[in-house]
Amino acid sequence: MTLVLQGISRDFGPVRALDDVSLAIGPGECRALYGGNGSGKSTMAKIASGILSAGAGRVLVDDRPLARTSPAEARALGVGITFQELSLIGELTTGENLVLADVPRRFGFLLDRRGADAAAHAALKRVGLAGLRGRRVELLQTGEKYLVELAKALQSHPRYLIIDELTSAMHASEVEIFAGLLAEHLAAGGGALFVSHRLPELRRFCNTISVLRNGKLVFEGALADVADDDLVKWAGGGHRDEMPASRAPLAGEIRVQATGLRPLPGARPINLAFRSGEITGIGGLPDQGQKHIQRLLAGLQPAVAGERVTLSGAALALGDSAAIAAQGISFVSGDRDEMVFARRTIRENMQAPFVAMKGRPMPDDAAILAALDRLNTRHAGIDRPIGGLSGGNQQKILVARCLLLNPQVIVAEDCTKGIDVASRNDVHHLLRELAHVQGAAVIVTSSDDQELAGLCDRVLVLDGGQVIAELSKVEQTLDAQAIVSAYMKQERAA
Amino acid sequence: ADDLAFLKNVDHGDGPFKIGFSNGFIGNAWRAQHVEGVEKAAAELKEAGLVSDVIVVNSTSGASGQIAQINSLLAQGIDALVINPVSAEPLMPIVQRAVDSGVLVVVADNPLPMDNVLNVSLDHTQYWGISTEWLIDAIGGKGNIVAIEGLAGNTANDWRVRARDAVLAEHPDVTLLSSVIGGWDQAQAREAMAGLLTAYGDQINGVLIQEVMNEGAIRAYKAAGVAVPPLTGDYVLSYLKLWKADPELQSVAVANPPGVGSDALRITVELLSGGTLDTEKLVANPLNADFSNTILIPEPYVVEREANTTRPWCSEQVKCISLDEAIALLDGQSDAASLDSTLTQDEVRALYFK
Amino acid sequence: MTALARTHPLRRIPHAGSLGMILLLLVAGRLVNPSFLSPMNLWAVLSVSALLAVASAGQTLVILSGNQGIDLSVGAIMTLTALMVSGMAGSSDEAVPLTLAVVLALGALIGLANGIGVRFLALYPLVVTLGVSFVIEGLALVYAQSQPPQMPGPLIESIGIGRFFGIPWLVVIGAVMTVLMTLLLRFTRYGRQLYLVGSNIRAAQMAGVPVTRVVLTTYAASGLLAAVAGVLLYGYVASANLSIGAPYTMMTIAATVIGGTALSGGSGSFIGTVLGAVIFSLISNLLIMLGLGPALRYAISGLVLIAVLFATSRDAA
Amino acid sequence: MMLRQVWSHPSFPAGVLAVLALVFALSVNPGLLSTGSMIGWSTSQLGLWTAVLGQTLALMGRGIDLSVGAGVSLVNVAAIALFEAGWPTAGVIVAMLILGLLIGAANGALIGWLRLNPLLATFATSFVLLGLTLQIRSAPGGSAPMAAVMFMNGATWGIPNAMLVFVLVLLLWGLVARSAFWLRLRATGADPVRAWNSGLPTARIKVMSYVMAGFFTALSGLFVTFCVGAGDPLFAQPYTLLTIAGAVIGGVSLGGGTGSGYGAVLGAVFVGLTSDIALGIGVSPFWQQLIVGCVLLTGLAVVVRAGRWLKAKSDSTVTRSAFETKGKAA
Ligand SMILES: Nc1ncnc2c1ncn2[C@@H]1O[C@H](COP(=O)(O)OP(=O)(O)OP(=O)(O)O)[C@@H](O)[C@H]1O
Ligand SMILES: Nc1ncnc2c1ncn2[C@@H]1O[C@H](COP(=O)(O)OP(=O)(O)OP(=O)(O)O)[C@@H](O)[C@H]1O
Ligand SMILES: [Mg+2]
Ligand SMILES: [Mg+2]
Repeated sequence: MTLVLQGISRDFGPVRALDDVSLAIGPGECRALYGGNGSGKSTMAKIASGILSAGAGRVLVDDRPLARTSPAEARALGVGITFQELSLIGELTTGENLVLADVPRRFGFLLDRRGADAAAHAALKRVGLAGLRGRRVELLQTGEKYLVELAKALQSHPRYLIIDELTSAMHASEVEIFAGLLAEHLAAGGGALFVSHRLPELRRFCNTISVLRNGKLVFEGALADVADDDLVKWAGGGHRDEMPASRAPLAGEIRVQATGLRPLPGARPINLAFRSGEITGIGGLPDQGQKHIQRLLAGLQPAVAGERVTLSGAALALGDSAAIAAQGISFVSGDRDEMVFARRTIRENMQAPFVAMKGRPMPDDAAILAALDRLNTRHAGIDRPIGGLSGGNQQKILVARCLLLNPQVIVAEDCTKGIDVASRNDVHHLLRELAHVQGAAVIVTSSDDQELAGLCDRVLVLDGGQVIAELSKVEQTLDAQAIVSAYMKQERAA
Repeated sequence: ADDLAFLKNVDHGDGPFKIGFSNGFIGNAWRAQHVEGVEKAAAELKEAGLVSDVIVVNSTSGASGQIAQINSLLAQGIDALVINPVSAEPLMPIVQRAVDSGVLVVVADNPLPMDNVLNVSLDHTQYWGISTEWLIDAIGGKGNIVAIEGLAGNTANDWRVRARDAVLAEHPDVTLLSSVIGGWDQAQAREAMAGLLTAYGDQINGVLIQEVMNEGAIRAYKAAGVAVPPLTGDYVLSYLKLWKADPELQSVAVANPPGVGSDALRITVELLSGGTLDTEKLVANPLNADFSNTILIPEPYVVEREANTTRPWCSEQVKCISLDEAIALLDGQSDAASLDSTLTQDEVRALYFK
Repeated sequence: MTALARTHPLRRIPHAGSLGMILLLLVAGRLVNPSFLSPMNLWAVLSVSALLAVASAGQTLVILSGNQGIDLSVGAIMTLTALMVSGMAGSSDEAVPLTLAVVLALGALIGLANGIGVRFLALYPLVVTLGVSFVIEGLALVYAQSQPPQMPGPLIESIGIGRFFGIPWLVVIGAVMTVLMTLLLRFTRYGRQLYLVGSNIRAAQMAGVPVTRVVLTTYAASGLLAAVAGVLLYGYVASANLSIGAPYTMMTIAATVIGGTALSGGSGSFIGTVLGAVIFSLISNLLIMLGLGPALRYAISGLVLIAVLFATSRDAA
Repeated sequence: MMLRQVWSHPSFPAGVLAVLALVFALSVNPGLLSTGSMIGWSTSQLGLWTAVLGQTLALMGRGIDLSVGAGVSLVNVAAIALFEAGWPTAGVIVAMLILGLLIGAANGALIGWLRLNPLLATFATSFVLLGLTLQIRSAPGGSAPMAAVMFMNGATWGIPNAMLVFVLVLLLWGLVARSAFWLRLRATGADPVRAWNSGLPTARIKVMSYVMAGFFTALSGLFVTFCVGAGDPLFAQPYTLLTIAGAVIGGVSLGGGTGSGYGAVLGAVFVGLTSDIALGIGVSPFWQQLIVGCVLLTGLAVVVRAGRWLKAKSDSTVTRSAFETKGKAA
């Protein structure tokens, strides 16, 4: 009784995403699938769940072959999958989403509303969200959505559960719910394939591991047998991020002064200042106002009454992203859907801000290639569409773009989301250089507190739109534990 | 004459009368002139105290829209209804209801195949019949012609095509090489003519074409640098001017007068006011020969460069006039004006009433 | 683009589908009738194609702008313009410059209204432009009533049938438009911003592209170009009525999409649209030559259109 | 709670608009309330009301159907042709429903399986259908059985039979809207990729949506046939744009996934009443089209905006109450 992927190969045009990869998952086994960006993890997960076809090789679910490229068939055979980009349909209610694949019926064609509601209730209860089954998914908060995605995958009682970076956007308490359900699933004799870049999570949940590199299987075995350093090496990077003690930040002048900010509707206004040469992190539980601050600074969100931001003393035209970009503030987000011009070439993506603004000389190919090399970006030519690259490599290109722009302020919203450790290091080095050498003010958020602690010179922890802690590397008050305890304390107090 | 089915609703007292006019579609100069004519006659009749109101509506959504509009007109409590139908048959149930509710119904331009309405129709048999005969004569009784029709699926077009085919059947020496649709659209017609020119080249001895599209067809010839063969023409001033300016152009124009609308309105008023229709003037319904309930308004003018009154179609009502006379008739009007003929109230009385 | 061609010399022949289709139609036409390939017919087809291509220029911009961009008011604007040129310029050439200025400005204004509906009211482009086209049709009727169409003057006349060194003026204008549009799309800031906005409007905004300006400019340009097409249409037929532009709405969309511009925006070129227009005109020309009756002609043109769509523009999986 | 469900429903603005238009039409023309007028109105609109349901099905799956008008006309002339060939009424009805399903299947296959763009694919099929229609009948004419036409143009207990028939259509629609398929279609229309990833056979669902749209097209064609009693190859041409305008005014999203058939019908009712508004104002016939155009444009803009505003308002109530309950629980 196993899920077997046998000799899987898959090409995307000239790119060989997977090359003769085999793996198997037995009952009670949680297998980690690990590898660098573009190593083929997502492709493997999608082939196992019938979303992509395999060029060669076959998928056997308990000895029964997955004959067609069909998620429905994979589901029927007992494979469930959670997608990092979610498979939930925003316009439908949570309950409707849960019963979608297998609608309870009356007379064969009518929707059995009561049956559907009961099924949704049962499934959502497992993730503690039964009360939300009448709400449209687009109104849920991010973490809730991922839990619903999990409930949806579990709803068909799959014997094999494939989890592609589900936890990366979850808050700690939500990860606990996931952990409970995963344990239950494994205890009941199910198997799981767990894709993540986060080593601690891999170690916590998995017992076996398969490591991919450039589409080839480079290691397979018990997780206990490998050291983190080996994993990181396989994943493509040279060394693990040892968080080099960054130089003391240039005691820069205040570059961005924001007054009267209301990060959450109805919250008390706050004032913030960001210095040049400093990397400031904004941490806290999800949705505590981080997004508002960053998007306001980038001009992507209209200002609430009373909000005012100055850049080196000059007032910013809030709400006007073009004007703000022209004033020297660059925005980069980890949400590639809203950052990448998928159909256009890498060159056009790199040049986009220069096309957008007058008065900046357009970078030539040499400059573009140099910037890409700085980040070790893998690509097959800068006049190929960017959409063909793996998520991580797309992300690096977006960051490399900032290098060309040499902005006064960089607003980075979870910009290393889902990229491998080595790439993450590249990005970190680059951000440090932009801040500490070129003197930019860098304002970052991350879903990973570890990262914030390592990267930033200073971290502001938000809760309910208020700054509840300010941690500083210079004052040695900054580490991941400090960030977590700052907002957890707050939560417990509530 | 009182047993005529379409006259059973003429009695609406002494008036003044309230009349609804439902015009099918308003998308070209002919229809505009048609509706303007009605409005002008209405104003005159109002002045004379014969009618209290004439509500004029156009359908912006074809026959289905027209049905709804007639329904609304009926709800306003009208004495009589004048219709220029988008297409005949689909309107029959609503017209039947109008008749049943005591409204006098007169149908202008295109007829309805019903016995309880009075049709005041233009004679499309004449329109393309005369045109075809002229063309056959112009090419010397034998040769090849091509035709560009109006809108496929339209009642008047179908009627005209039947008239053409009837004439052609009598002239076996004339071959219709091809008949394509031009949709009463200048651009489509020019494109069609260009295609026909390529396909048949100098085999084409004559071009049979309905109104609106003629200038497009001529432009296809000009663009190709080929001499225009005999070609049936339009009866709007712009075409007549163009014809006049080109002495080489052999053409004819059979006028299809937009004034039929005001004639129909006047006949309606005359009926309501107690006039006795001269049943001698009625002809068989063009769509159903069993009913004799149609006044055929003859095509008033046939225009040739030089008036030729020896033509078989010339009569007192179908006047054969010269190009100069035709242009004079339209003197002072816009280029889009059609050669028209409208009757005064007295003329209506004299022509169609006892 | 050139670098792309260098990497894949054979697989990357631009517009291979459209060019193949054109070749196929030319061969088919030759089989139907030897004079299909005569200069006379080719110029006639090219004139029609040029007219359609100019009409599709604005449509191409709007569809490139993505975000469900589509302009259903093209036909109505063409009608209104043709009527206005006919009514205002009259039969002399003196008033032509002023008339052109007025109709082009009006076209741009109508387009701007579309753009405002799309950008500021955040309505679906299909809805806005459909609604606006209803209004424009009404305006055209009112206008035609107050200012009936007149015969064109010599200048307009020669646009329709005149030649320039043996080449029909319409074709010359079409060619100039092709060059201008290609320069606009490839080399101007606006053109490059347009592709970014069409590819991903949020990403464009984040990169600092003045999205609102791009969208408004695009719809206004579409209105303006539709007005240009209306002038040419009037020149083509020398008279105007209230439904003269109507068929062009769908034809411009078809030409644009057959030409390889994705309806989802962000990729495509004006050359493609021109080829699409040529395909469309060739089909129509071929069907006229076959001498089919209306019924068969409609049925076959529908089937051929399906085949062309299948060959040139299937949606990605 | 219940009240919010009413005003935040996507069809609510269309309902308001339809009622306003109706009140206006009746106030300027009270005669419209008579049974006779109701018969005239309902028989003239029945085909459109039914066709808009087909358009709704197509739009719901993120498609569109530009062949509605041609399809209804084809069914109309084909039905008349069969009547003239001596077919019994029941036989004609069955044959026409099958014809409608075939038309829908053709559209569906092109869009769902061959993945042609819906806008252009249905534009192309509309030509094919028009060609077939003209082949069957080149001009208006023919007649449907008198009994059926009389029935459709009659009334029962003062209520037009056409309206009663439409109630049956709405009941049928009720089955569609309560079906498992409808939920799957909404999902497919709202987000085809995620729907497929969720295990839905999205291509088949799209095909089915057009097949069902074809069924409503056929019903519409039959109603037209029985209401007007004749065949007309061009009768339903305006339906194509009118159904799109009606559905959008009725709150059906062009982006697929949201909206309801009832809303679409209300939208179509409004669209059908616009000409009465022009008539009611009593303007010159040359201004009528402009007025109708402005009313339609305003209707489209106002309804879509209002619908979105109401939805946002309702959503903020939902999320706010979520915050509140969370706060209480803590
Ligand atoms: N739809 C696609 N089209 C073209 N290329 C693709 C596609 N999907 C994946 N690839 C390519 O396949 C390779 C493997 O991609 P995959 O998404 O499986 O990587 P991954 O291991 O998930 O990487 P990451 O950690 O960045 O998500 C990459 O080189 C990517 O460019
Ligand atoms: N339109 C597209 N064309 C080509 N490739 C694509 C396209 N969309 C996605 N891909 C590829 O599909 C794969 C999955 O993309 P995605 O960004 O979701 O990565 P992921 O593996 O799920 O996430 P992460 O990068 O966080 O690990 C990537 O390799 C990406 O390059
Ligand atoms: Mg991945
Ligand atoms: Mg990825």
